[in-house]
Amino acid sequence: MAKTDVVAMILAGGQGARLGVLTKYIAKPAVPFGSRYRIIDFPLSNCANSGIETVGVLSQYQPLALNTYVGNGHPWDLDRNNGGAYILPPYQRSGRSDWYKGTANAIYQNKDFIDDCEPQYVLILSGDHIYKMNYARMLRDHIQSHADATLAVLEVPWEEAPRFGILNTGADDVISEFVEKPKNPESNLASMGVYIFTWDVLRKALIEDENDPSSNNDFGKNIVPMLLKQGKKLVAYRFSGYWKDVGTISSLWEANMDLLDRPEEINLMDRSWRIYSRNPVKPSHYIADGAVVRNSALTDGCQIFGTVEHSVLSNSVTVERGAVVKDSVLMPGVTVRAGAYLNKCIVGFNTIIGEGVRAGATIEGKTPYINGKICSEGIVVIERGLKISDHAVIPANCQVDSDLEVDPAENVVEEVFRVV
Amino acid sequence: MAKTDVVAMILAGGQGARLGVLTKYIAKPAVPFGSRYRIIDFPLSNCANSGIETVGVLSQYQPLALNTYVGNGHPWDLDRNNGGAYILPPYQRSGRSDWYKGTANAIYQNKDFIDDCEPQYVLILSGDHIYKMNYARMLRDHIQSHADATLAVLEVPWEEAPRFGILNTGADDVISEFVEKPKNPESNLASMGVYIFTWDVLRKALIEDENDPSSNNDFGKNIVPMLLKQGKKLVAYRFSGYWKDVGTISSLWEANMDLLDRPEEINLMDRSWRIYSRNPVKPSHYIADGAVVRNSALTDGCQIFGTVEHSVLSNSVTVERGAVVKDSVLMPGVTVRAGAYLNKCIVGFNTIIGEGVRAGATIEGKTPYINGKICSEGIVVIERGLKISDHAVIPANCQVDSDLEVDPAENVVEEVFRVV
Amino acid sequence: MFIDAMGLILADNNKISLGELSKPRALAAVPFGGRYRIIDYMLSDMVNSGIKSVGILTLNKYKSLMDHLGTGASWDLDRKTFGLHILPPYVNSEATGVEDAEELAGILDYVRSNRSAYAIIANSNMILNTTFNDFVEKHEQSGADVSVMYNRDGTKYGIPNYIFDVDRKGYVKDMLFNPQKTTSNRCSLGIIVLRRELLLDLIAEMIARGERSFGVHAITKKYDTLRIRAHEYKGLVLRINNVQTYFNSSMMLLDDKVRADLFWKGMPIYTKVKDEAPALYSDSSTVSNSILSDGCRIMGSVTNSMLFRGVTISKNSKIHNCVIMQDVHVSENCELENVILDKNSVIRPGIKLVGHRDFPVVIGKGAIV
Amino acid sequence: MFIDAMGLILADNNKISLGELSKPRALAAVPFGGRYRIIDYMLSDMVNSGIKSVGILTLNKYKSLMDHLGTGASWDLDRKTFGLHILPPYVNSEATGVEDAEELAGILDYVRSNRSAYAIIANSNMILNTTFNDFVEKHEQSGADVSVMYNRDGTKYGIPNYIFDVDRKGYVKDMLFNPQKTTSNRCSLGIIVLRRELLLDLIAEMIARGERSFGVHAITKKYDTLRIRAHEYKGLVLRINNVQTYFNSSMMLLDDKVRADLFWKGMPIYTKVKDEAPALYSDSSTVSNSILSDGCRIMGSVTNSMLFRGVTISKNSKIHNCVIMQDVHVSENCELENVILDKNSVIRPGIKLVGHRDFPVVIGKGAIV
Repeated sequence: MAKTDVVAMILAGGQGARLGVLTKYIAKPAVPFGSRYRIIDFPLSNCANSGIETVGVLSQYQPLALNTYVGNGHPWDLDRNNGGAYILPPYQRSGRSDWYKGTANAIYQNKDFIDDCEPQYVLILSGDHIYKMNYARMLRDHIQSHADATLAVLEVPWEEAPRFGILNTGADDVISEFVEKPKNPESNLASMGVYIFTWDVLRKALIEDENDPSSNNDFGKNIVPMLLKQGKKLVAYRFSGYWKDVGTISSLWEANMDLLDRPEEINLMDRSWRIYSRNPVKPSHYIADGAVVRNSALTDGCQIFGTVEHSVLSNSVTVERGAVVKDSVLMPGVTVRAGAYLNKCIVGFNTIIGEGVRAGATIEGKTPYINGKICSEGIVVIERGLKISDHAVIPANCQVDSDLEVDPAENVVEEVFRVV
Repeated sequence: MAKTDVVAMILAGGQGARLGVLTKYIAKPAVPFGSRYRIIDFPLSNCANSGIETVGVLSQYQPLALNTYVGNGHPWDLDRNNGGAYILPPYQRSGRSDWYKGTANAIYQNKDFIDDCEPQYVLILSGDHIYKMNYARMLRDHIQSHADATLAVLEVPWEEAPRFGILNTGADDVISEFVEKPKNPESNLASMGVYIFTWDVLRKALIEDENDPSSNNDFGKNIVPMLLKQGKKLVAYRFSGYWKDVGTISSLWEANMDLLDRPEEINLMDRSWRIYSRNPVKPSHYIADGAVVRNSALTDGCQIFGTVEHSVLSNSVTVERGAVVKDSVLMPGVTVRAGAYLNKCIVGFNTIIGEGVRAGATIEGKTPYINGKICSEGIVVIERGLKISDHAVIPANCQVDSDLEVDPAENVVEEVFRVV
Repeated sequence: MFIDAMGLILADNNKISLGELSKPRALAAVPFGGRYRIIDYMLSDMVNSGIKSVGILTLNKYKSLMDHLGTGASWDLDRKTFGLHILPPYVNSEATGVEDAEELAGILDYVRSNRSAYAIIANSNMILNTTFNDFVEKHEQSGADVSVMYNRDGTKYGIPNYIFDVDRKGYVKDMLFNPQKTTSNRCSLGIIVLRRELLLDLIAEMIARGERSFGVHAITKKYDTLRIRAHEYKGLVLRINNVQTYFNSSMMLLDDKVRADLFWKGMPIYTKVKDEAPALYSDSSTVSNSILSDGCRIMGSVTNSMLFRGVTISKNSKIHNCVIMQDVHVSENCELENVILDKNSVIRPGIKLVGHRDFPVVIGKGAIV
Repeated sequence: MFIDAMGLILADNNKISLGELSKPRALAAVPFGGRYRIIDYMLSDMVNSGIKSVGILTLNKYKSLMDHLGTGASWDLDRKTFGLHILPPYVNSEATGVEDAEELAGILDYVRSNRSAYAIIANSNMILNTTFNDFVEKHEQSGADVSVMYNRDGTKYGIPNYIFDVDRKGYVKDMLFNPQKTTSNRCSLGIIVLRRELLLDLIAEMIARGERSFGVHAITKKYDTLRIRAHEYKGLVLRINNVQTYFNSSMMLLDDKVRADLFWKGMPIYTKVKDEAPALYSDSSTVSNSILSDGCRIMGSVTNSMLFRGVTISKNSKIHNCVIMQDVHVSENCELENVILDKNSVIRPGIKLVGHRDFPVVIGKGAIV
């Protein structure tokens, strides 16, 4: 590996349990988003566009899809001979082996990897945020302010501040305090989970944190407060622009809808800051005679014979004649059979919605699939690789999970396919 | 990932404890070999030359060096968009997580990866054998003989047969029995640890084996006997040519010496079957006025001012004036200071042999470093990243391990460096 | 299993002009079918056959082609050994030290440096999705010197065409170029296979005879000295012989069956990755029977048309029976019918352009109308 | 931090001939220093400066160069955006639709398509290991239009040379080409930096004036209208002006200090990976004060020499003061002194060749002696 000024580490290890069946077989960062993308395309493309060429992806939970998706790194120009993208799983050392405990522990376990790159700075990123950001500018500010750590922050509406990790700052945006979800926030600067550390400072902190058995080994909860306590200089870097944590079903749905309702905010059309993705190698999409497509995003391989309104369709989605898809997010390879009606549905890879199925926020009824923990605002989530029985009815706030044991009469899953 | 006829899986997970300090920080397949190579270059290059483009590398123990060495797969032309080289570590699934148990379990845990490639055949390889082999020919025979599995075999001298897994065969080399290290061998056909399986046969066998709690989950011990018992057709594929398991210090040393004594056997000069490796990016080597280099293999970045006889030097080795290196294997970046004398030594990455050090098979003496378990035939093994004190004496069969607690008077380790 | 063959694609063809469309670029680099360029089809066919070494023979005007092909990564041909090579016409100027290039010597060098058993040589005006495994296998079994692919299109797609007469055993006994009348409807697809060693001999002979041009039909015309087997291809083939067939072939892709044969047989057609955003349809869009690509922004009406990547159709504009290439901007209140708009052209507000189905209006690359 | 610049390397130079060595290839493609070709040094300097976009400007004879550079992967320049581009002389024939190529328009297109702030332009006859970060930074601070690198070699390495006179502030006030007498020993290294926008203006002006050649010194000669800052480089530079300087420079690499400056400063010189076996020395080998490369098989005696990859020296042969390029085979009982053997040449048994230190014998590529 080549010596480099800065190494980016993307935390992609968590299961993302709040995304329910969407992360049953794949890690959260590999979940499709915005028609053409996976969530991890955003931090990876930001790195590529910022000129950062050594990127470690810390994976642990179901890394196969992520591993094959990132692959040789080519789509993000990260197939470098020196550097590039590295998948970093937990491993065994002489005499011991550990799974990653918290975010800080994941970095701690890979400190040899970072040391090998001999960086001055380390950029810590989350694998589940949608935003475009020039990390090179943030790094420039970090260097100029002689900070030990720089935390990207976003001004959030005051009323939302209690939902975030809030940074209280003094002159020159120097951070005085970090408060996790404050009831009475003193500031509306929310941490975005994007950190630049001077590596030797972080290195020491990680070792100290690791030796503290009471620590959760978490950046927000442990590392940042520890550095503040030690009097290190932590500076806030103000970011303005679109940013969204897509850790829940409702935020994932909202972020998809934002592409349609406020396309200028994330601005995927901006050719000076492209979001790269692994290409599905499908032909251009086709819209048939009699089809209606409005207010929607479509990509390669889609074939639309029915009606698609205010929806985001990933590649190779087929909507048959007479089917209606509204306010929905359909992942790659989904087929909506003739006469089906979907409203506010998120449908996983390759699932077939049977003929005449009625599913979504506007559908009323009682079924064992209703899951208020995962779903809200009426959104229906359907697992990948299913055939939903023809004419099934799936009311608001359902999560269709093939592992849920349901009475045959109430079962809407006709078949479970293997999905590649 | 693309559909492919055959997927190769390289078992690179073991610690390789019999290589002692050489595998303290790196997995066995990443150990340097033959001046320009690492052990894993041989199976990877064989795959590339056989036209196999999807290769999974099953790593578990200290995978970092292996991970960064394999990297984007470019040196082996395995930086493919569809396929290429994949590092496959153990991982967590929804609700469970396991380290690899045996060789068969490692493949079992990655059956999703293999399924995604939709192969008809799976090639199972070891990460610690030195040989050149055209797997395409073996596959052709496997297909033509309608075998369920084909095992590559080597005719070994009868007296050595009790050291190997021996296959008893009938007509057309159909295997009737597999005997691990037989005292009275009925055959001299030794299994090389190179298997081709028809994937659906192996898939079933792996699941069955996994459900057997008494199994060691090992190919040789469990899978092959199980298939024989089930009456499957297993065929031996006779290989002739150089083949060596380099799992011990003495076999590693011997295999290196074979390159000098019998270069025509492995024939690294053969341009129709190149062994690829990751290039160190160093200048051509330099041999100074007054130096003596005989009967040796050298590569880029070496600088020789002293005497090198019957030795294998990896890149960037410096041998200072008056130093003598005989019958030795020096790994990348080793420096032998003026007046030092090495005989039958294997020296790890970047270690500095101090001035006037005397080490090796011809040196007599008693020290706590003597380690008959790891070393034999007088070979001395020295850990990577050490400075050996000037004028230290290291007698035959020593393993210099910086973690060994020794009396200061007997300590030969002056300093421990970090090695990238 | 994959075949042991190298590929050679002739990127240009002196006998074919697509007017404005082939003026700024080689024939092989002309955009076709939404996301693709003409060469993508043949190149993908070769890659899907397992061919790992493809040489592209160029005449001139090949900057577009170089830009499109790049390192070959999009076709997984960015390989250490072999992979994709563009053979410029002057390639051998240094091999011989002679300033006036002899193309054939360059091709000879390239073919000689390969190790494959067979060579497949193809023109680039045929659009089809196939693998050559069956073609090569049948050729191998037959013992013929050369096999050439044809179908039963006869002369109906106009000139240029090469019509084969075959004997009872299926060997070529006559080849007619643009015949007025013919008793055979066997029309060459411009794709041949032969042993690489034989190809070397043929090129060496051509050089010795002072010939300077190289091509598929320069080989098939040797039917009196070589045993040339005619191999019928029964799948879909679109022929690009001129602007009319280009336009018609584009329109044929709107047919479900044609698209199914060309794109959905499981063998992907690869092309350069552009990393465009998804296509965005506004509230005011009306689209029917059309192919559209990533990066399009549709605010108007699009019917019976083919839109390449990054096309903008503004409000109140109507597009009917059009082929609109990459990054074209159609302003508000335009009406376009039977028009081909080349890359980067701009249609200003309120413009109306109407061509005839058989004589589409062609607007050149980068034009502002 | 890395600099925001693109690179342009001129692969050839009408004013420099290395005789037999540059006959079959561009100057930039001439092997130099064991594993390398001349261009590897400048290309690595650029890559080590963080430049991610390099255009190679060629005259003709650039097949060797294309083969050497491949996809650019060896320099990590096989990138999706930018990376390595070979600009053939005819590159713009399609941009203008005119058959007779205008090189400058092609260069203009290429430079325009880039986004870097600065452009570094370099000839390829200088061998040095540096980064351009300091050069660009000083240029930025100075406010000059152009900065040019020089050292104090004066005219001692022969022609071609460009000698600068500078004013008290360090700006070029005169430039002499191959002067007989000079008051200055500031000799151009043929490396300049300027804002990309300024380069675009300069090229556009050259086109407007009907000029057809482009080069570093075509820009530095504009010292009366541009503020051209002279930047002294104090590290090691080897100049390849002719066969004699080529041979001397090769021999200089046997000096420990020269090697230390060129190869061991921490900035690697990249080259095409060849995947040769390690060098093997037999029982009968005697080697001293020599550079040898992978794939060599040494059974004879080698002194004061430079051996490239894959060279075989058979038993009882003696090599002294020689430069022996890739894959040369020296048979038994030969004696060679002050000889340069180009690639693939074969010396038959018992041959004796002795040149003079100042007039080495040169055996051309592939020759059998």
